[in-house]
Amino acid sequence: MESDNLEFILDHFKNPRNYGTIEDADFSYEEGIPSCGDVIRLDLRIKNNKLDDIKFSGTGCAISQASVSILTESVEGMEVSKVLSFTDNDMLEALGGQVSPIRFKCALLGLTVLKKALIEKKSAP
Amino acid sequence: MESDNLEFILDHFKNPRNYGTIEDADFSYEEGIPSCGDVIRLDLRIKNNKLDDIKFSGTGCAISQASVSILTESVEGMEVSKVLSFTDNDMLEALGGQVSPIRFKCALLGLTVLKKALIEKKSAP
Amino acid sequence: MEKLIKSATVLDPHLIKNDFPVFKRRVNGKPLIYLDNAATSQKPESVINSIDNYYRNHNSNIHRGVHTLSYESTVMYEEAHKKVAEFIGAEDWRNIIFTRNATESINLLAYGWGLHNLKEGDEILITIMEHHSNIVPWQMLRDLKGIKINVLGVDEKGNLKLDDLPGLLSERTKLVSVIHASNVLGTVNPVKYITQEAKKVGALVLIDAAQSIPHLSIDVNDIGCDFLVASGHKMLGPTGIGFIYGRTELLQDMEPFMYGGDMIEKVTIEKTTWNELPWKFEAGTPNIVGGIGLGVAVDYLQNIGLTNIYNHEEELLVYALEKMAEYDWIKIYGHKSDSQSVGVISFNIEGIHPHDVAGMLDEQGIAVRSGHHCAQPLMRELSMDFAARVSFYLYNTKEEIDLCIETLKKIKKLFE
Amino acid sequence: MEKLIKSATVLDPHLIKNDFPVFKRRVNGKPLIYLDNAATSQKPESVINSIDNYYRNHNSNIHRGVHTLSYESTVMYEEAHKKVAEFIGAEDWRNIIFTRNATESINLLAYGWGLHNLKEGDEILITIMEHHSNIVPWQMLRDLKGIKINVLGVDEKGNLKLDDLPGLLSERTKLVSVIHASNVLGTVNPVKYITQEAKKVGALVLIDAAQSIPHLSIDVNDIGCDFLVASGHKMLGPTGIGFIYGRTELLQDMEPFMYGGDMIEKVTIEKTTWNELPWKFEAGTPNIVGGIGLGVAVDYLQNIGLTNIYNHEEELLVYALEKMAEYDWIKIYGHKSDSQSVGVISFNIEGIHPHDVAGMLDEQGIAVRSGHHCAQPLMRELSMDFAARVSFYLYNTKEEIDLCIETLKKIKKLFE
Ligand SMILES: Cc1ncc(COP(=O)(O)O)c(C=O)c1O
Ligand SMILES: Cc1ncc(COP(=O)(O)O)c(C=O)c1O
Repeated sequence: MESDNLEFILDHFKNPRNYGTIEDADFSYEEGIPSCGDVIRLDLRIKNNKLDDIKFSGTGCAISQASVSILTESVEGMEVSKVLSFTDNDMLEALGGQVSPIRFKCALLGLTVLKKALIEKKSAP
Repeated sequence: MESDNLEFILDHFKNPRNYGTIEDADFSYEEGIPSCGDVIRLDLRIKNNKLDDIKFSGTGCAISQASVSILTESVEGMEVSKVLSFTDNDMLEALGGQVSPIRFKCALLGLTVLKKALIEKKSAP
Repeated sequence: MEKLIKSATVLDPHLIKNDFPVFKRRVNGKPLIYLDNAATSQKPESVINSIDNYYRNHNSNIHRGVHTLSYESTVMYEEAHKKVAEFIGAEDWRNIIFTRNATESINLLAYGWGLHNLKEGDEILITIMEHHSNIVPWQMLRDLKGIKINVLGVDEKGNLKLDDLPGLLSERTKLVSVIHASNVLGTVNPVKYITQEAKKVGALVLIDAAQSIPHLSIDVNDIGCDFLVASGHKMLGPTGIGFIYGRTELLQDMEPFMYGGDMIEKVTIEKTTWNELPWKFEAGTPNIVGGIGLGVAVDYLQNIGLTNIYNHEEELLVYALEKMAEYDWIKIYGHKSDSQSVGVISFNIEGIHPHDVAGMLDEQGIAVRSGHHCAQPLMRELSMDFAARVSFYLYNTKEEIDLCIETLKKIKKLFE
Repeated sequence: MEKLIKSATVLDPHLIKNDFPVFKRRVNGKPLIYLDNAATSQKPESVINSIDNYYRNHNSNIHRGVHTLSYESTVMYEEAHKKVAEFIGAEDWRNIIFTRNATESINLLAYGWGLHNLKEGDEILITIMEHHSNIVPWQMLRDLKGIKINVLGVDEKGNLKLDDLPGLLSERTKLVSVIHASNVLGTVNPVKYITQEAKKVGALVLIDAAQSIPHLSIDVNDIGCDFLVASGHKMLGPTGIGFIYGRTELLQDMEPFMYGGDMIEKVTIEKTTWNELPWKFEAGTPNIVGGIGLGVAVDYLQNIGLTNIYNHEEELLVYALEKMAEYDWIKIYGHKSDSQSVGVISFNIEGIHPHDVAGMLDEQGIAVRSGHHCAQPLMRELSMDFAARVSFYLYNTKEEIDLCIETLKKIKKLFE
């Protein structure tokens, strides 16, 4: 990883954006990778089919935690359908395109959880 | 195998010496190699601690059957203790020393059965 | 023109031999003629090199860390599952479980599925044609669980008595486990038809493809089977690797077979939960290099083309059968009907034990098998007990068959 | 003079590295520093070549015919059993059963011995230090047979609470199954003492030597155990091969595990009888090349000498522990008493997830492991859950440890 990219990621790890919970969240979703111990919890509020507010909490490695932080910035205010078409590649690019394939699993955890949350919400009554 | 050695072995296979049974045998013993289907039965008569008479019957490959035939010729009249010290190498030499290691199992079957028979007899009451 | 097109699709075994380093080997001073392919196949340079390359450049444990070698190993090993999945038309690579060999594959199913799902009175249907590995695991279950083993017989031609099939199937039949191609007779059984019949009574179907997959194009969805097993070493792959294909729902519902590392999700002393497919069934450090080598073997087979391989072997088979038929002292088992067949011929020479036949062929550098071929019930049924066997693969030639038969003639003469 | 004698018996890891082709590999542009030996070891040229040579010159199935290649393969494969038997002081090569890995070895015993011999109320004793492969198979038996699993704990230093041992043993204890060296803490457990205690109540003893046999000289008769298991891939051998040592009477009395070819004597549809040892437990075509490669690995280890290897690793271990102790932000697990230990150090860096540690070490070409190390109960007991781990072997050097610690310092800094 180039060192400015590393700094960008570490900055998000040390100072996570959108960290916390939403009191009046429309829904919350939590998932992790048991073999890594990484866990991410998302609180979401949707208005007019847009992701009006998103907050996260969790534990895990720097890559996974920084990735969610960066992700929340990228998707906040986005239309739900657009979030669903946000690809793995989009996520990796948002991270600066420097993450090693070895860490893709960590880097993509947040996006996976977000999509699962939105799909579950959709199919809920 | 050199061709004259082969002829020696095939001759014993086609015209087995000491083939048959002993009416008044002191004891008989039968064993085989299940995975090959080879079976050898020995009838033995012992006098003055000597192998007074030995006859065999059985089925199997040319090497195993020729080997017993050759063996019976080698040990007939021999002292029992001498038979017990007849080695695998002695047997292979009696066969002309040309049998491939691949066929040692076949070549030594007769000797193994003979020794087992004598040992069993000894330990019998 | 027609001829040109035909020959363009037919493989040249002389060229193919160059890919297999073992053929530089001389046996008893003679060039090796390897006709024991039903026991195991030789390995192409590409497979041997993949092993070498793995140990020299990538060797590491899989799944177990975030370092480069471990990542590369994991990707290579998963990739091998994908290649096998595509090779047999499976939907997903997670439907492929790597085992040591076909034998372990069947045992995995006997324990993981059978031990936990079968109960007294249940029935399993096999055929008398089975390899021991598709008989003895079910006997273990019979003794442990009180199930019944039904057996579909063969006729005097060596074909399954398909007319008896419906009578042997009932709603008590929980599994039909059938050999695809016989390792003794070469007969290829109509597994698609058998599967359809089995499905009528709701039985699961397991296909033992150990002898078919090296030689025939296989599509698990076309057959319609629930499980299919095979061994890597018979299909140009390394020793110590085999596989199971299984339908997703079945694999998901099944209990694990072996227990330990990699197959777990979470372990406490009180309770353990399982990892996802296929890892749930691959406990401990797998034969990583075996899996990778098998993937390369599949590449090689697909490159040559299974149809080409089959056609070539068919040509050898017809040629050998015709030649051997010229001598009435050669007794050939099976091959009496026009059913499909792979390149396997079991035979005996009047008055000569097959060990002597094989031993004397070996002195001329010709490797054939002799024995009971791990199929004693079939051999007994056909009153053969022991036999010699030649079995062909893509690198064999008509010249080799000629040499083999010439040598058989000399052997026969010696014993006269 | 004294120094000269000493240095003559101590191995030179720089020279040894030349025997291991993987060290020509660069990772992320840096020379590979491989500190993940507890997961798997690298392979010397001689082992790699033995595999290559086998496929190029001898490849064939074993036991199955009377041709030259088959004979050579059979002899080579049996010879490998002999080498392993001698390596651990077993009386006879037939006491060695080849399996895929330590995990399969334990499962073989759980099924072949446990499933048929244990009954409700029987007890098994393990320790909290076990690898998952010595926990989960017994849970399977607990659920199937209603046995009880007792667990010997560890103290805060990471040593077994040996004082609790007598209280956990009774005539209900049928098996004591103990890890010899911990893959997390490096602790070498007093297996000889434990065996003696177990024998007092008539329990059988199984030693999981997966992490000890690569590093320590082992003599099964000295330990007095009934079974011992290990993995080839951790002791310089190929993937896909492991073994069980078992006492003759026990192996003879045990039921087989897997059923199929080669493990049988005679098969009818009604009844089957078993082959002699060790084949009774090696069903189907084995990992022939794996066995042969393991034999060559044993040759290599004996050539270098286990004492030399142990002394070298001890030196590295002491060196690394001292260096790491200089930094209070490195938390080391275990290594707090003077009990014997192999070269394994699990650690964490304050505030940094071990994945990040391992990932950033990897960028400098340094391979370490991070995770739960397949020993979740122990990790939970020591409140560590996840950790990074360095583990040494004969080719590691002090310079590599220096570089590793320098990099740890940089990582720590980045996260500040
Ligand atoms: C102590 C111990 N036992 C057993 C095993 C399992 O070995 P394998 O994965 O080769 O079956 C390991 C490997 O990590 C181990 O460290
Ligand atoms: C039809 C059939 N099934 C199963 C097997 C068992 O294969 P393996 O020994 O590789 O487990 C064989 C091998 O001879 C076979 O021919």
